[in-house]
Order: sequence, then C-alpha cells, then structure tokens
Amino acid sequence: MRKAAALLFTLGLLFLLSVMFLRFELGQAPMRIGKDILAAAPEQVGAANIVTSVVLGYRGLDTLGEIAILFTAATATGLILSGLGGGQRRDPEGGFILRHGADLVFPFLMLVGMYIVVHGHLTPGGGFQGGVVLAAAFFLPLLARPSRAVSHSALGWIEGLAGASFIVIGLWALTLDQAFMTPWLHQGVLGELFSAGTLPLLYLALGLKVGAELASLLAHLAEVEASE
Amino acid sequence: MIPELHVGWVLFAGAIGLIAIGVGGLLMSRDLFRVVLALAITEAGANLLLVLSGYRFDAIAPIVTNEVGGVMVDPVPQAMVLTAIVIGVGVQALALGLVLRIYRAYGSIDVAEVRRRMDDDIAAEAGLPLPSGREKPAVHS
Amino acid sequence: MSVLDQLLVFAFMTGAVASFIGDRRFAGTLLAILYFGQFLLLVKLAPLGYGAQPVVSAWQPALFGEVLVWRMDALGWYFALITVVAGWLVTWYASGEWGQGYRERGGNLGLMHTAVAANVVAMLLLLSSGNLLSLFVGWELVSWAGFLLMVMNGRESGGVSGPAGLRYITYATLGAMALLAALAIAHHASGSFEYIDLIDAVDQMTGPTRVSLVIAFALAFTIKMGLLPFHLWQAPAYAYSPGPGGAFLGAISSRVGLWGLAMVFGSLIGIGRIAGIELIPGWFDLRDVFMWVAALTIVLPTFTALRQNDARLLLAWHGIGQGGYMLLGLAAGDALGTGGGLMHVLNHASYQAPLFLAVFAVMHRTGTSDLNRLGGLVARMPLTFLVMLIGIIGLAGLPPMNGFVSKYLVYISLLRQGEPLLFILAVIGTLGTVLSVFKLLHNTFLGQLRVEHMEVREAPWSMLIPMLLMASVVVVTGTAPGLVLDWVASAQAALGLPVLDHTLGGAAGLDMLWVSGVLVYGFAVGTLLFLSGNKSRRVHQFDNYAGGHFLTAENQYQYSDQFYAGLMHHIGGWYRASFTWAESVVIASVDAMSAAANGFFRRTQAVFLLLLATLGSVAWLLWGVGS
Amino acid sequence: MNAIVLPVVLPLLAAFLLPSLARIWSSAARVLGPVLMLVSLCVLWTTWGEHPTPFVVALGGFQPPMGIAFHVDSVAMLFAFLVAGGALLMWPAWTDDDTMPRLAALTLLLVAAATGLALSGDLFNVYVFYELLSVASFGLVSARRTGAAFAAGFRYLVISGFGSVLALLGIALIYLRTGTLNIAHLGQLAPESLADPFGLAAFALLLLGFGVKAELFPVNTWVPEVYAGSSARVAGLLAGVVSKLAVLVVVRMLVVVFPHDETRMLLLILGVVGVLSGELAAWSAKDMRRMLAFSSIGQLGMIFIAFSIPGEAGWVAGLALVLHHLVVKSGLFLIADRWGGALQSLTGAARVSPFTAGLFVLFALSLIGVPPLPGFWAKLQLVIGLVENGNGVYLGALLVFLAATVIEANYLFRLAVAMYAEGASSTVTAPSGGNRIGAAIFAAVLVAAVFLLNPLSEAIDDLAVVGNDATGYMDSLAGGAR
Repeated sequence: MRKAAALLFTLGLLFLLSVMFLRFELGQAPMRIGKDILAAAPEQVGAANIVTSVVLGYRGLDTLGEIAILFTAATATGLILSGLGGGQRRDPEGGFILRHGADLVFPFLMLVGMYIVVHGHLTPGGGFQGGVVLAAAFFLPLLARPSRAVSHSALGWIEGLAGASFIVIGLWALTLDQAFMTPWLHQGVLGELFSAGTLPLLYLALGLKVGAELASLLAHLAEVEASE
Repeated sequence: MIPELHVGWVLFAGAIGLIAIGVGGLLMSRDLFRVVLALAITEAGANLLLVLSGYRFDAIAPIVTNEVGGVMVDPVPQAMVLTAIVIGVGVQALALGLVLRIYRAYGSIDVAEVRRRMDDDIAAEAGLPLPSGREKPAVHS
Repeated sequence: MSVLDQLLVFAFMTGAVASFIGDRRFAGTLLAILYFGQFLLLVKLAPLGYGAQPVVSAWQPALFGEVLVWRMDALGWYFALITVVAGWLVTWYASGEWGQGYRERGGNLGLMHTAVAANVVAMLLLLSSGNLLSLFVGWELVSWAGFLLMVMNGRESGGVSGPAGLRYITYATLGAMALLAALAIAHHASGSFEYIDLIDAVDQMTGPTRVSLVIAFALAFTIKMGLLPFHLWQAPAYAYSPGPGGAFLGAISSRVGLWGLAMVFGSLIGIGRIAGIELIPGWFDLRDVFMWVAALTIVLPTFTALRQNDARLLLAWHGIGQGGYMLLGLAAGDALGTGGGLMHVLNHASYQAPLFLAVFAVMHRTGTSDLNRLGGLVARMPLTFLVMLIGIIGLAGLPPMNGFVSKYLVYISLLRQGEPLLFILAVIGTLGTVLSVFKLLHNTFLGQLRVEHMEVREAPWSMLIPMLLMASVVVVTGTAPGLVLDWVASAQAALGLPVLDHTLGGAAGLDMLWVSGVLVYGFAVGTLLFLSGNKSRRVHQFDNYAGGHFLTAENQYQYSDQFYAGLMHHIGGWYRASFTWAESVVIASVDAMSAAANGFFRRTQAVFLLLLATLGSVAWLLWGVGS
Repeated sequence: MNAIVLPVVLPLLAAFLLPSLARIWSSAARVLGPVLMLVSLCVLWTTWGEHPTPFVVALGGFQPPMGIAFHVDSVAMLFAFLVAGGALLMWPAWTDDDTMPRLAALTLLLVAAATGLALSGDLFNVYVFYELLSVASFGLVSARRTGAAFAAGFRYLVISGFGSVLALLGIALIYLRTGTLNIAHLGQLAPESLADPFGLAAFALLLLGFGVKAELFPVNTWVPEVYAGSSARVAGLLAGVVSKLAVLVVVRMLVVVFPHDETRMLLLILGVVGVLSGELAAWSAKDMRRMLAFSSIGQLGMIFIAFSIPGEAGWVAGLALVLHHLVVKSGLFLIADRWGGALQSLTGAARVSPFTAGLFVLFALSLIGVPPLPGFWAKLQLVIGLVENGNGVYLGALLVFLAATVIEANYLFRLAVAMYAEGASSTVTAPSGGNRIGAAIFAAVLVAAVFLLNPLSEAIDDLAVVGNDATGYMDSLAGGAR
C-alpha cells in the first residue's frame, strides 16, 4: 500500500516535472547574462576558458562558498567520526604490486593533478578537477598501506592555508579600494599560462584545498571502516 | 531541427527520469545507505537539468581559442553545475559519515528501526517513558 | 499632569512599595494608608460622579502609529471607586493578624500585597482607558494580575489553586483573543482604535461585520464575567485565592466584564442596534440572547452554590449568579434596568467582599471553611456574625439592604418591558440565593458550637473594622440608595443611556427611607416586646435535649450534612455536569487534533510529505489558479 | 562599502584556519570566534551608519547582473546584525574538549553562510550559502555524538537534501525562463517572463526548498527531533536565528520577483497550517525541548502569515514577529539547556532556580502576547494587517491565529504553574551560569524593548518601507541591468 502510494506520487512528480520542463527546447533559453559574459569575459578577465572566468571571476563567491561547503563537510565528518575506536587497523597491507604501483603512480598523479589545476584558466579543467586527482594521489598510498597513519595535522594545515590564501587574495582587493575578489594582477596575454590576473593563483589554492579536503574526508571514512 | 528537438527531449526526459528514480528511491528505501544513494541520484538529475538549461547543440565549449568558433554555450549553468556537484559531494560524504555512526550506535540502518531507537533515546534522555515500551534503550557508544 | 495621572502614578507607587517592602510587618498598614491616598484622589475626581466632563491623562504614547489614550469618565470613576475602596479595605484586613497568620502558614504575604496592588493598578488603567487599544492593554493586565493572585496560594489551597488558575487563564486568553478580534474588526471598520471613530463607523457597517463585532465583544466580556457557558473557571479560581485577594477578586474584578458590556450596550454599539439584529425575525433578537444568558446565569450557578460545602466555593458560585442580575438589567436597556444593573455592581461588591472576609475570619480562627465542621460560632464571634448577617441579607436581595434596591429596579424594568419569564427566572434565582446563604449562615454561626471551637475568640479589630465598614455601606446605601444612584445616573449619561430619575430614597416609586423606617420601627417594637417579657434564660448548649436524648459533644442536634437533600434530589446536578462535560469535549477534541499533529511530525517517511506538498502546491499554481 | 563582505569572509577565513590554530594555541582558537562576531558587529554598525540607503557591491568588480552582487539595504544589515549578535550570545563552542575547534569552525561557517544569505543579491549564490548553512547545521546538530543526534541529523540531512533538489529545480526553471540569476534583474524581467503558472511553480519549488530551514509546513518534520537531539545552544541558534534568514530569502523572492496573489496565498495557507500543527503538537508535548520546537514551528507559521500580507503592513508585522521570536525563543532554548527534559520533572523547578523560572515566565508572557511586552505589539501588527486586508482567507487565518494563541497560553502556563507548584521537589539542576547569563541578556533585551517601543516601532516602520520597496530593490541595480 505504502509502496503503491510512493509509486503514485513519484509518477505524479514525473508528470509535473515533464509538464514544466519538456516545454523547453534546447538552446531556446534567453541566455541573457550568458551572452554578455561570453562577449565581455575575454577582455574583463582574460582567461581563455570562459567557464573558469565565470567560476573564479563572475561567480567567484559561489566558488568560495563551495570550498567552504567541502571544508564544512570534512570538518563535520571529522567531528562526528572522531572519538570512534582507537584507529586499530585490521585491513591487510596491500600486496607488492599494489604498494609499488602506488608509489610509482603517485608522482604522475601529482603531476597530472597540478597540471590540470594550473591550466584551469586555459583548458577544460581547473581546481576541482585537478584537486580530485590530487586527492586520489594521496589516497592511493592509503589504500596500499592501510597501516600508515594519515597526518591530519598536515592535511589540516594545507587545507587551512590554501583556503586562507584564496580569501586573502580576494581580500587584497579591498586594500586597493576594490570589491572583494576583484582580480588585481595584470591580465597578461589571453591564452598564456601567466595570464588572467589572479585566477591561476586562486585555482592553485582551490586545487590544493579541494585535494586536501577530499583526502581528509576519505581518510576519515577509511579510518572508521578500518576500525570496524 | 527535428532531430535536435528529439535529442533535447530525450535529454530533458533523462534528467527528469533521474529525479523521479531518485525520489522513488527516497520514498521506498528502508535502508539508510540506499537513501543516500537515492539522494545522490536525485541531485544528479537536478544537476543535469541545470546544465541543460544553457546547452545548445550548435554551439561549442566556451573556451576562446585561436580557431574561429561558432556560437558558444552558456557558461553560467556550467559553472553553477560545477558548484552544485561539489556541494552534492560534500553532503553525501557527510551523509555517509552519519550512516556509519548510526550503524555503530544502533547496529542497524533500517529506517523504521533507527526511527524507533531515536525516539527511545530522545525519550530516555528527557526522562519520559519510552515510546516503544521497552525498559531502557540498549547501550551504545 | 491631571488628577488622573496623579492617581495612576500613585497607584503604581503603591504597587512598587508593595513589591519592595510587602513582607514587612508594617507593610499592610502603610499600604492601607497608600490606598486611602488613592481613595482621596478619587474623591478629588468626584465631580465625575455628578456629571463633570471626563478627565484626560497627559500621557499619550504613540506606538506603531497607534496612540494609547487614558481618559476617565463617570462610568470608569464609579467602578474605580469600588475598586480602590475594595483594595483599601482588604489590604487593611490583611495588615494585622491575618497577614501574620498567613505568613506563618508559609504564605508569601509580600507577593499577595503586590498582587492586590497590581490588580488595583491594572483595574484603574483599564477603567480609565480612552480608546480600544488602551482598553486591551488594561484588559490583559487585569487578567494576568488576577492570575497572579489566583495561583500564588498553592500552599494554602493544597495545590488546587494552580490548576484553577490555569483554567482561568485559558478562558481569559480566549476572552482576550476575542477582544483582539473585536479590536481588529473595529480597526478595519473605522481605521483607528478611537471610540469616537468606532461609534461613527457602526452605522456604516455591513450586517455580518456588526454581528461579528458584537459577538467578539460579548465573548470577551462574558467570559470575564463568568456568564454561562463560560462560568466554570470562576468559582474555584476565586475561592482558592488568598483571603483578601479572593475578596477583592470576587467583589470587583470580574465586573470589568460588565463595565465592557456597558460600554458596548451604551456608547460603542448601542443596545438599540443590538436589539435590531434579529435572529428569528419579529420574535427573538440578539438582545434577547443576552437577557436569557443572564437569566440562566442567575439560576444555574446559584443552585450549584447550594450544593457547595466549602464556604468559599459557595460564595464564589454566588458571585457568578449575581453577574446575571447586572447583565439582565443592563440588557433591559431602559433607565430602570441599566440603573439597577450598574447599581448592583457596587451593591454586590459591598456585600460579597465582607462575606468573603467573614468566611476568612472564621477560617483564621478555626482553620476551616468546611460548612460541615462549623457551627454555633455566633456566641464566639458575634461581630463577624453581624457582618455575615448583613451581607447575606444584601446578597439575598431583601430590604433594607442595598441588594434589594438594585434587584427591585431590575424586576420593575423586566415587568415593564413585558418579560415575565425572565422575571420569574430572576425570582427563582433569588429564592436559591436565600436558601444557600441561609445554609452558609446556619452552618457557620448557628446551632451547636463544636467542642474544638469552644475557645475560639472574636476576630481581631484589624479584620473587623474593614468588614464592618463594608457592611455599613450595605446598610447606608440600602437606606439611602440615592447616594449611589447619583453616580449611576452620571454613568448612564456618560454612556448615552436613558438616565434614571431618582430621589435619595430610590427610584420607580420605591422609597427606601420609608421602607427602612418601617423596618426599624418594627424591629424596635419587637425588641421592646422581647425585653419587656424578659422570659429568656441562658443555658449551656449541652443542658438541653433533642429527640428524647440529652445532648453530648458527640451527639449533635444540628445537622449540616445533606442540606436541602429533598430539593437536591429533585433538581439534581445535571446542569453543572453538563457544562463540565461540554468543556471536557472541547479538551478531548483538542487532544485528538494534537495527537494528529504529533502523528504528522512523527512520520517515518519524512520525504513523503515533502513530495506531497510539492505536488500539491505546484499543481495548484499550474492549474488551480493560473488558468 | 566594500568592507561589508568582511562579516561573510572573515568567519570563513577564521574557520579555515581554526582547526590548525587550535593545535598550536587552543585558547586563542576558543576566543577567536566570539571576537570575530564582535568585529562583524562593528563592521556592520559602521557600514549601516555610513550608508543608510541601499547599495550594491559588485563582487569581483563585475557589474551585476553578470557577476554576483551583494544587495545591501537596512533589512539585510539588520539580519546580518542579528546573526552576529545571536551567535555571540549563544556561542556553542565554549567547551574545552577536543571537539572545540571543529565546533567553533562549524559555527563560524554557519554564521558566514547566514550573513551571506542576508546580503546576497544573487539567486544561485543564495543557494550556495543556503547549502553551506545546511551542511554546517548538520554538523552542529550531530555534534553531541549520541545515537539520537546522528539519527536526527541524518533525517534532517535527507529532508534538507530533497529540499535543495527542489530549490535547484526552481533555479533551473527560472534560469530557463529568464537567463539571469540576479534577483533584482529577475524582478525586472519577472512581469514578462515569470508571471505565468510556470513561473509561480518555480516559486513554489523555491519556497519548499528554502522553507526547510524556515520550518515551513510541511517540510519541518525534522524540527522536533533535531532540537531534542542537539545541544540547547545549537537548537537556539537554529530556531532563533537561522530560521529567520531562510524566511528572509523566501520573502525577498516573494516581494521582488513573485508579488502575486497566488504566491501570497500559498505562503498564507502553509503558514496557517504551520501555526495549527505546531501549536497543537506543542499542546501535548511531554518534554520542554520538543514543546519549544513545536512552538517555534507555530511561531514561524505566524511569521509566514505576516509576510503573506501585501504591502508594508505585512513587513511591519513580519519584522516585529521575527525580532520578537528571535529574542524569546533563543532565551527559552538557553533555559532548556538543563530543563529541556520531561515536563513532569520540572514540577517545582522554581525552587531550584527562581531566577530561571522567572525568566521562563517572562518569555512565556511575551510569547503569548501580553501587553506591554513586545510580543503583544508584534501580534497586534499581525492582527491589524490581517484584518486590514479584508479578504476572507486572511480572516480565517486571523481566527486560527487567535485560537492558536489560546492553546499556546494553556500549554506554556501549564508548565509555568507546575514550576511554581508547592510541595513538589524537582530533580533538575539550575542551568549553567553561561546559559543563565545568556538568557538573562535576552530577557533584558526584551524588557528594554518595552521602554524603547517608540523608537523601535519607528525603526521597524522604516525597515518595512525598505523591505517592501521592490522597485527600489531593482533600481539599486543601476546601469548594469537591461
């Protein structure tokens, strides 16, 4: 009975959403600010990747909010998972291939991650995507060697300082009598690595922060799993 | 235009379908872990819908290159979706952490059982008779 | 700063003094002096009672664009006079031995003094309110000050006062919310809270608006008066207040409901317009509803009083019925009826307060107010007996006491208006009153003195003097009702009601000077005959026999249990039980709704409701209203 | 002017660094948060003083509607002020165990998010801050680390998560129709692109999505468990402060973008049902925390009813109720710190702590709306506003409101009478010193408000004019809009 009702209401939702959204055709959206941004972004921000201009420029505050959410989730997870067990690990060590494979891949992952991060303003990619790769680089050794304790202190410092530098870069604009997050470095030439003002710096901070955040989240969850 | 219209319809329908599947999962799951998964599916659907709201087939990715490009896609929904995805990740991680702790506390992740135990715990803390009629709540960490 | 301001400030100061030093030994005396100061200020305002223009307060704070105005007119002055005198005398009563005893029993005397003072301030604020907003403020203050007085007696009442007070405050909040609704309707109709604007706007109102305005006002004021069917709260709440506080509440507090109705019937809406709202055309109108409610309120609670075995409850139940006379007179609408109704306020206060105080004096000496454990105290407490005697004659409405005058005016008005049924009901009520007050007097003072009360002494003078003062008011205004009728006439004029044509001896052909004279003459003759015979001999109460048995301390010839058993057998207890039943139905339905609401919040599947709401509201917006 | 971002950004900055800072200097970490709240208060105070008229801060220097803008008017600053002040008084992280740094960081994040909600003028940015607020509150709610806290937190998370999806759908729908996210810009475009059933449906989605935090019926089923399972201060913060910010968001959308009869009616109906369900449920609550939780649902319902009244009257009533409820409910939750258990156990509690019982009575009186306490004036505004509107549904809402007040008086004073019952000895202990001081400060604010009613009423009138001025809101987007 309950399932039937649930099904019925789900179908109702399906119907309503269809009524609301299927009226729209792709590409028929007015794109009001989208067009403006497409036109103005190359001059205003100077990043080849316009999505990056939006993420770090036009909607930079969203991005700050979003790393804050990640940080919050990591902190909250840490809070609720702390005080659980002694972290006695019972997972077996990874085998030879896994351990050495992880060691081998680690620098490459780091490299790829950093590359994606620092080229975020030029190509698809950026702090989030790169940060996830960085987190994977940190997490891989954890899977290979479950007995090795993660230094939460170090991760904490990385995520704290990375986040702080993001904000400080943004706040620096205030000393120049500009609004928060106004890019204050020279724009450079469109398409070059050192271009788009403060954007690469922000992405760097972002990448580090996301990487550290995800790594610490995963580490927290892994520790609980291990102490199961 | 007809094939485009058709594909657009499919994409929208897919997004809406994801939402419906997720909501159905939310309603029917008795398992907290499945609830988390259902929530993730629902969010995925909503994100898809969001990114579709600025998408067009005749346009290219919004990256300025040396080649002469055509019309570009609206970059704003893409940025929004990026944000929304990351938010979803954070929420899901926290949800998993909570599920873990609930399992540790109650030894179960069944929705009804957890609900019952929670009511008992709240009542016990307040010094009220337990709603489930048991003597006292089982010990938990 | 007008005299009104001085009065209000002085009353506030009294309250402040009470709250700071209320528990000191001398506090009662000091406070009594301060109340006397308030009384003097009211005397300064006495021209109001003889037709002077209203006195306006200089303080008119404006908040959220609304102004609070205080203005005292003849009606307010009349009520304020009763209030302040009642406050003065009950405080005097509590200032001596009673207060000490109360403190020794663990009562918080300082709080009681503060509560009484707060009640007086609140009443003064209410009675001098100059627009609807200040009326509401005063109304709520009176309600909550009364609540404070009611619930503070937990120790002495054995924990009964708390639930009684809670019941009261629930009813009172219901009334206050009705008043708030009335305010809202008035504001909607007239655009302000001023009386004048409302009076102007009444004529332009649509029928439903006017009816709902009347109903909202009526609900608020009748609940406060404890009229049927909202009377259940009153008796326990008043009976279990600390003695002087209960006397004050019983004397005047609930009469603010009548004050409000007088304003509605008089100036704000007008009894004529209310009579114009026909429920069954040509046969039954809204005014008839008021009159029938009043008549039933006279009868039913009075017969409930008959069944009480606690003197406090008996009196408190009576107080409810007396409100019925006042409303009956007021709703009659003519000069006689409204005059009688308004005069009854003072009369009622003047005997209800000393009756309460006398009961508490007995309690003070004997430790009980259970009518089955008392008796024969006339020999030990003759002055208290005298007070109660005067009081019950007044309460029963017999000449030459003032209660007779006001009831007489109401009766005449009813007969002149062609309402014989209501008249009969009122008389039946009086009959019940006579029966039950006789029970009170008999079981307390007459018959055989109980062994444990052999050593009881008369109440101390600090308690007797206030009681005697009040009792003397009953006699004086009974003999010369014109003293009060002057004020009543001014109040009628202030309300825009027809003014009662009266003399010092009374009105409508009644001359109490003459009646009292005849009575005094009769009594004098009787006394002379009695004394000249000189056949009486004083014996010990056990030096006697009854039913062939000699009397002992265990063997009583006075029965007090099952008083009026035959009558009770016939009328039963259905009426009171039916109202408690109605009340419990309301509570049970709120309980059921509450359980349903709880069930909603306790649902396991929370998202389900969310989805339901989404579907509902989106569908409603898409198709329900948009198309 | 640009400094207005500081109350949002500085807490974020501090939160990022706080866990690490606590490792090397824990006492500094403990006071960092409250000190920052003071700084925020100062910044807001000076900004308010310097810029009494609304202004827009284009973040990143990008003209709105392209970039995100903070729309700063007196209403926004008032709410930001309340957030900082409330958090300062109810700072939940004074503990000195190992949870302190994380608790403090979460609180700072909560504050940053709430302030952002007040100031932001961009729909998606509002969503981001709302999510930040949600995640931070999940963490705070579960921070007691009991089974019930986790379960309640999870329930909260699921409901809130589904609400977020709804809000996201609403945003997608709006973006599809208008192609913009700036609220002022949306307001300008709304008459042509959103004033049809589909636009209104988008509002319904936003309302239900953001309504989760605002304890809107029926998305408030998380409320009783969460307030019963979390610490008293967190519950006070959520019920007193955070809920109001969600209300502000919804009302901003209502006034600027969707000022239609239908949307107001939706708000009104949900508010009425909220009042009924909340007060009725509170009537039979067996423990104080859940009683307060249900009562706050009812009070929030009243706030929704108030804001559904068109025009400035609605804003006056709504703002007055918001301010009043914030002060009273926060104070009550501080009292519930140790008195939150079974109502039965509070019988005779006045003996344990006469001071606390007195505060309870004061708060209860104001909550019921006894003059001259501020609660009365707030409710009076609501009553006048409802009846001025004249419409039948509003009159029905008035009746419900009046009946609910009677129920409220009964259950609050049932408890108050029991607290003062003679002869009973209560098993509870007096609330901790800090909580008593906090509650006393709220009580002092309440009493001071009685004496400052006149300036307060004028200030609220001014705020209501600003809040209701939709064209003013849109015009502040000078030049950037088209």
